[in-house]
Amino acid sequence: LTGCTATPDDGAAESGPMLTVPREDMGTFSQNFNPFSPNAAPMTTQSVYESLLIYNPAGGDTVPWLAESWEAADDGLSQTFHLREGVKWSDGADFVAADIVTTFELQRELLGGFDYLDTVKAIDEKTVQFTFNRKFSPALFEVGQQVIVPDHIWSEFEDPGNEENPTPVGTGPYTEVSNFQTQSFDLLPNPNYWQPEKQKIPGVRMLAFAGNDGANLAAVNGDVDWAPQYMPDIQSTFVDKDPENRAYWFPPTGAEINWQLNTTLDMFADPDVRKALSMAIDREQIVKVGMSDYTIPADCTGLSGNYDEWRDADVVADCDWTGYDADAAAELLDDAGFTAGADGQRTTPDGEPFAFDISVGSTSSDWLSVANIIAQNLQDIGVKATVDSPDWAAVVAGYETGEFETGIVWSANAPTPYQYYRNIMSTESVKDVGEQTFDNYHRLGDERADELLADFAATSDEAEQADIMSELQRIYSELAPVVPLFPGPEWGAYTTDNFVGWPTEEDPYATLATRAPTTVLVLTSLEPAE
Amino acid sequence: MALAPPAPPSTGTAGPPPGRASLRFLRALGRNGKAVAGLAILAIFIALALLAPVLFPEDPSRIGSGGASAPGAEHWLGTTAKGQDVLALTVWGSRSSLFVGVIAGILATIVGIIVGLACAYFGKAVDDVLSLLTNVFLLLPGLPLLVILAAFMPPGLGTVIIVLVITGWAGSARVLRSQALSIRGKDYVAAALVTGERPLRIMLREILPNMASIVMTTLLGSVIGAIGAQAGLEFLGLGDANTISWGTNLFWASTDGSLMLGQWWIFAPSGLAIALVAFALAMCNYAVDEITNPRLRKPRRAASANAPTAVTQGAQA
Amino acid sequence: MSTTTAPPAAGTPAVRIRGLNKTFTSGSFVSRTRLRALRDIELEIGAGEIVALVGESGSGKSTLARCIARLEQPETGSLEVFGENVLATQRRGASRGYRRCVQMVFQDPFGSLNPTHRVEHVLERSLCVHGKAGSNVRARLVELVESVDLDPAVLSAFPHELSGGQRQRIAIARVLAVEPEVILADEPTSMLDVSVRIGVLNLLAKLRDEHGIAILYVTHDLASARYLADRTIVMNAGSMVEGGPSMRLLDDPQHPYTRLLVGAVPDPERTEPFDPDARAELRREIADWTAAPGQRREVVDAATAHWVLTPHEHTSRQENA
Amino acid sequence: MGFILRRLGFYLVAFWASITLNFMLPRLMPGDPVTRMLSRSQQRLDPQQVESLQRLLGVEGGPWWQEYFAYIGRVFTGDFGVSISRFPTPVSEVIAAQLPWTLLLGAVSLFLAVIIGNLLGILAAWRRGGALDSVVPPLLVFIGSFPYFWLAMGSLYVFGVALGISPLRHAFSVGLTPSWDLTFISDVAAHLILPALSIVLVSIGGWMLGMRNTMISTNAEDYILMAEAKGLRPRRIMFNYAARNALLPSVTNIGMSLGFIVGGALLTEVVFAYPGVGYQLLAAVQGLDYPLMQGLFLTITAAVLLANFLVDLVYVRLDPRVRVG
Amino acid sequence: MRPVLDIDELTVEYVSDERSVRGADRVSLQIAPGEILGLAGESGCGKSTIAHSIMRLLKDPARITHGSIRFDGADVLGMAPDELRSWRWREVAMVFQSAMNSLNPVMRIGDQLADVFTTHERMPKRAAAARAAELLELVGIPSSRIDAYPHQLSGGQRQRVVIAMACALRPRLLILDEPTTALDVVVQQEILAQIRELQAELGFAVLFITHDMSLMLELSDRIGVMYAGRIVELAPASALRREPRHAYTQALMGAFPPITGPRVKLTGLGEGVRFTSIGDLAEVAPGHFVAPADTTEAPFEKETQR
Ligand SMILES: Nc1ncnc2c1ncn2[C@@H]1O[C@H](COP(=O)(O)OP(=O)(O)OP(=O)(O)O)[C@@H](O)[C@H]1O
Ligand SMILES: Nc1ncnc2c1ncn2[C@@H]1O[C@H](COP(=O)(O)OP(=O)(O)OP(=O)(O)O)[C@@H](O)[C@H]1O
Ligand SMILES: [Mg+2]
Ligand SMILES: [Mg+2]
Ligand code: NI
Repeated sequence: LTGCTATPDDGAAESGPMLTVPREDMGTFSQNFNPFSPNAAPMTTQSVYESLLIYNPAGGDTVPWLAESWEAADDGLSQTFHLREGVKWSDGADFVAADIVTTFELQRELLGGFDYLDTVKAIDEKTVQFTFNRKFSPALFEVGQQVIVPDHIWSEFEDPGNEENPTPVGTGPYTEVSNFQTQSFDLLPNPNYWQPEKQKIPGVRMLAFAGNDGANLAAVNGDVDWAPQYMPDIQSTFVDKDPENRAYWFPPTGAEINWQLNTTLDMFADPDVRKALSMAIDREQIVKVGMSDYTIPADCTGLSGNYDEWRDADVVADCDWTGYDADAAAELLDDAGFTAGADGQRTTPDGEPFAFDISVGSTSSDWLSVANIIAQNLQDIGVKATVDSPDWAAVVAGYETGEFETGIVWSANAPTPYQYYRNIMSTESVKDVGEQTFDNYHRLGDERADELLADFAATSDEAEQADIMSELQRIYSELAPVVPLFPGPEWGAYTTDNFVGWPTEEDPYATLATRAPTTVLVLTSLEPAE
Repeated sequence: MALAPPAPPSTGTAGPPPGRASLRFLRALGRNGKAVAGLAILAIFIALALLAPVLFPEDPSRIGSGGASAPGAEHWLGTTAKGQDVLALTVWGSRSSLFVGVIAGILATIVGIIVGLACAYFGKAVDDVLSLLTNVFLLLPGLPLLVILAAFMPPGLGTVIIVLVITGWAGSARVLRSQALSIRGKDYVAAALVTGERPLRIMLREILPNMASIVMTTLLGSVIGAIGAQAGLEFLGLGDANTISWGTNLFWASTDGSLMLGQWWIFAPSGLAIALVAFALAMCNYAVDEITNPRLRKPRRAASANAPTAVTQGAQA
Repeated sequence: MSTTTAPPAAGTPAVRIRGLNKTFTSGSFVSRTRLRALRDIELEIGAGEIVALVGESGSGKSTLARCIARLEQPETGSLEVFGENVLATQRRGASRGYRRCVQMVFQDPFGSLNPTHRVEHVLERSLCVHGKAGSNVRARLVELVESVDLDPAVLSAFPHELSGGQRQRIAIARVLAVEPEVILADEPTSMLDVSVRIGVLNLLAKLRDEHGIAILYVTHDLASARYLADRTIVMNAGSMVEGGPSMRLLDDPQHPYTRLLVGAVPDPERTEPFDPDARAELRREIADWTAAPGQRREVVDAATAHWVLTPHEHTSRQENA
Repeated sequence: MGFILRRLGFYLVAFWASITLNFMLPRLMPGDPVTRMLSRSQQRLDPQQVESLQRLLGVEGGPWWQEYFAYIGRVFTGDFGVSISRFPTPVSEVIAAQLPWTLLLGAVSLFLAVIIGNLLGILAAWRRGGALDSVVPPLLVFIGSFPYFWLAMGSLYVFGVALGISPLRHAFSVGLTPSWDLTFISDVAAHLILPALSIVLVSIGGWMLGMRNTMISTNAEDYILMAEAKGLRPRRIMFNYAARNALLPSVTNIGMSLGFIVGGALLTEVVFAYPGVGYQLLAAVQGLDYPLMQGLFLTITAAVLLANFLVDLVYVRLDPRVRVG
Repeated sequence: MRPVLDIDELTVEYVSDERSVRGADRVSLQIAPGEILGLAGESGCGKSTIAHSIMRLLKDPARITHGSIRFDGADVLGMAPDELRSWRWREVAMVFQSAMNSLNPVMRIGDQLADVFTTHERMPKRAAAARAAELLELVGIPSSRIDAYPHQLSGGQRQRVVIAMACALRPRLLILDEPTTALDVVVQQEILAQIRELQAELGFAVLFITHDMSLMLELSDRIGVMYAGRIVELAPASALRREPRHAYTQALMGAFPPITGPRVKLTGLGEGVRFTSIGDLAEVAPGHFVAPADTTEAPFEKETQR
């Protein structure tokens, strides 16, 4: 039993160890570096392909990347990007505007989306112009964060959708696939990278894991440098083993996690009932026990940490329905006609027992705990909630057709809260029960919100946008369309054994996610430890 | 959920009329060390399962505030990461695990009996078709099938039971069929036919009672299989995470990373409980084997199989 | 069946079999083997007559008995019981009436009684199934066991508590409970202790004498056939090769196969040593005779009822009466 | 030969039954792979995007019977389509990459369990009531009573984490390139020890007891007595007379237990992050990846059937009685 | 002449938790060289028990609790396992109750025959095979069948193979434990003729066990009749036939209808008749020993049943 632990030793030995990163939800890899494939090998859109710009939710800043600068037309109906000079593909070809045109053609053909986009035009070698069929301010980030593929390669592919692209040509820092095994592979430096001074690490090595358990074990054992997955009691399992070098940072910048109530049901139609239910649940306990204290309770804006600069402190201060107050909740329910009987169980005004299911996918064990805590909290005020945990597909199928009672659900996460609020409050996204929808599962719309959202899309003026958002937050806080629970934390832990330069709370130049657009920022900032 | 204790062998579907035969069987069971040990362990678990609401009246799954704590005076087996009492979880877990195991085992055995009897009695085409089906099900890899089946049915004990029966009946059927087949060939079945007995009566009153011990062993075997398979399914997260059972306890132990945190007291009890119950059932099984096949019994003294006949000391006149 | 309730018409044989054939196929569809267990069986058993069926192992004796008991389905031929061709009238298995008329005693007394039932249950079932239980079942049961020379105490016993002879008597009692007209006894004594065999044979003789029951006695023991049966029929490889009154047939065997059998019966009186050459000659002859089965020929005259299946050259065709 | 042909016919029917079952099962599952994918990655897409994704993955289909015949046709040409959860990798490629590891793990653990278990059983039965016969079986039964995954996790933490003497994951060390040199093979062996051991430990008791019991019955056979009367040496009686015959039921059981081993390997693979079809199947099920699921299930079934057929061939060699039928 | 086998007061018990069964009870008998001694009696009377204890083949619950067995003067009960092993078959060979089961089904008969030579005479494999072929010819099976497996032979042929095996080392005593019960009369006769021929040629003594009195009378020189573990009568065959003394022997003789002569009604042994407290043998005529016996008419009585 010697020499069997996975010590990073290999061909790249002369330049030091590779940056070893686990992938906890892929038990095996297949050599597929097609960025349009939903199952591309990890790091395809982080280290191989790059986007025009990068939005950093942790710092709230936008980093120009393949585009040096951009500007919107005054009418808001077009956007022009000026591409960076000197960028080359890893095969040595120049990065040109045609690449962007091709990318968007492929993207729209293969994966759809961008319905507001009219044309993508190469003005010259280094300038592209996007024109829109309507004013749509969030477009900047959507378009800007699309990873770009080389035209000279992809226009040759016969069936780009089914292309496995085993030896990708990209602009990213580490593009050269090496030693590909189903359980691991290496990405070596791009010989033609446009920022060679930032390629300080010998390469990236991905390890496949069938689940959190294995990946955590690897992290604890010090076999990986970066641990972007949920880890129970990370302080004692991981950090305490080597406090000098190990650290974690879980900024609450993920998507907001909501408990949604099907508002087409009579019992959830009244905002006061929704607020009462919200007040009845102990978010502190949820966060502490259900989420291992890795995030923070939600406030009345329903905005995750991702949107901190949009958050209106007044709205937060003004409302109380996200604070735990069982007595107030009981009172509210009494007022709404949901009175308790002799056995302490509440009934709806119609005299039916106030009881419902909380749906949650069986594989999300943390959310299962959350649902269980909610059920317990509700039990305390005489509301009977049953946790129903079939497979996620069944849960989501129920959400989509509106045939559910309540459920835990994630929400949209984009650079601006536009999509988030649109999905939660616009009437446009409300579909009848039985009709399939992919947003607004809880089926609540408000005309005021529609108007505000349209205004937001139409303006690129940041101050104006902020005002609109404040107004939306106020409406949200008034309606309580869903019960916000907590922002999803962005998992991330690291060790400085081999590499330094990690993003931290003090230096939030990126999050510690390995699947986010910001990942490339980390890859280009790390350097070998002394 | 009412938990029925496994029927004592004499009143099972296949018991001979309460006469001397079954009494003798029971007495033999009482004298067999393996059976006594197995039954004792089973009795303890059944008692715990029945008494769970008395011993731990509170909802054992209630999520508390404090994190995991090691075994101590207050919590004999410690608490989980969610502050639940491990002992309570284990004791409550026995209800669902035993219930599912026993029910699925019984159902699988019943299916096995029906198939076995039908094969044996009707023979020919019925036998061909049914035994082909049995063999196909036997050859299909069980757990993968289980995983696929469990994934497409709504969660709940019912599903787990159905799935376990679907994948578990074939094993029983094969054994029972061959046994029934050999009994079918016995003259007393032909004699009953010649007497003019109806088919159903022949199957149930002539053939079945003579399979009692083999029904017992397959039943015990199916129960063991069902308990283990249920645990496996739940461990993979394919069971119903809301019921408390040994499998879900292990599922939670593993998702909460209790082993990595060195919290063995969360991980160990349910696994041990499964092992103990399976062990107890296996012991009963061997006891039944030994009673029906005296050769398997432990000889009074160790001897190699071809040792020459023992001669009592001083026998020679 | 009407014939069992009405007294059999005088002269109608209890069982009459014509041209019965039975073939076993074994193996699955890929490799099928066929075995002709019975070939053109012609047999009559008169009421109150014991007919012995002898022959070596595998000659088809049990198969014939099982066909008559309707435990096997022959392919062709007719089986008449008191004049009714039951193969034609009861295609889907035997009726209860038929069961009441024809009963069977099996070879293995250990195997023919279900170990889980008490003796009384076994006998009671026979009575109940055929509606013979009446008001006083107990008395009937006692009567039954006494008619087979057993003590009524056995009624509450399980089969394993009885000796082989006792068990076989119970098996006969179960058959008698139905008050059958025909009993098929398939080697009823071969598994019994030697000293009690004769008792069972005597019991069978008593049934014939006292109840007029027709009995087909299947055995491979020629001496017992000679002791018990009125007529004996010799079977070889699925065919009946010789038949006739037991004494006459065994004293004057005609067919080489019968001669072989008779010559092989252990007999302390025998003086001449075993002669392998004579044996080989006999076997050759058997092979010749069976290769071209011809017709039945009377040995002396029709009155003796002794016939033999001659090889093909013989042309005279005579039926045994 | 008849026996073999008959078995072959049986396997063909069994194979047909399993491919049909295999066709039906995924179609009974609720939900579709795209929403499943989104729910796993917690993304929100607009309806149009979902549609294009579905089109891209080829999820929609025609009437079932059309699909069925197309499917049967594809099965026999070995084309299982393209994996959804691993899109656009062909299913056959995914399986080809995984199968060898499962085969290795399954074969090694089966081999060890059968050999050791049967040997122990033979010895225990030969010395009835001896130490081996009284102590080992209950012990092995007890160990065998533990769930596969429990033992696997326990041993992983004890030997891998606490003692640090065994590798924690994967089939070979990261950075090694598969080849037939000594380093690689010994590395693979080192990685195989714990997973195989956990399966062996769980299954060995059954083999031992089964062998012991048949061996005891065999010991009572007349031909053993005859062999003894012949004055043969005990060793010869034990192996050539008793064990040779007692082995026959074991051989048939090997075939039957293959499915079981594959199942056990599934859990073991998850725990040890060992590559293999078992884990892949779980992932396919969770990702509603019909093509992969079908392909895997079929491969597993075909492998089990094939192995059973091989076992039959071996059986024919071992038992002269079935040779002529 | 010194007897080859001298059994004195042999008692074998089957010990079980509840009670012990005496399989053989103070059995004494001698077999002279070249003699055929028949042992008759019904099922369960202890015939096989005696045969097996001579070769010390009885298994666990069985104990020899009393008596002695001497083979040509050597004390069989005192032999060490290795000694016993080389003594078996070389001096005493045995044909078991059913030949169907006494051949290893997965070994070629040639190998099973050759085993005897390779073990006892340390013959090389090839020579052993040649001897095996010779042996087959000896019992009238073509030596080409040497590669056959037992199931490929008929019952009679299998029995012959076993007999050939038994004669392989020209033992001085051959024990035949119901060698023909499972066979047809025709085959049975041939086998017995074969045995008689071999005996004439090789001159071994035979212990012949059967329950068929006609067969026994035909074959044996002397006959012992057993009942419930005891010998109740021991006499030369002719004397026994003429004049059976013990009631049980008489019943046995009356259980076999003759194949010739007039039909007379026989009675056999009444159902449930048991003999209890069988005394020791006493000589009633030269060479004719009989045990005095009480006859108990014991019809069915549950508790007395085994
Ligand atoms: N169910 C069956 N399937 C196939 N072959 C059978 C079946 N029953 C009997 N046979 C065959 O039919 C032939 C006749 O069998 P049967 O039992 O009638 O012989 P038998 O004369 O009664 O012999 P025995 O004296 O041994 O009882 C035998 O060769 C036997 O192998
Ligand atoms: N293993 C055993 N355990 C207990 N009792 C036994 C055992 N073997 C034989 N006996 C008893 O010993 C007695 C003699 O048996 P044995 O086998 O010697 O009889 P047998 O004369 O050879 O009978 P058969 O003619 O049936 O072969 C019987 O009563 C039997 O019940
Ligand atoms: Mg027969
Ligand atoms: Mg015997
Ligand atoms: Ni009628």
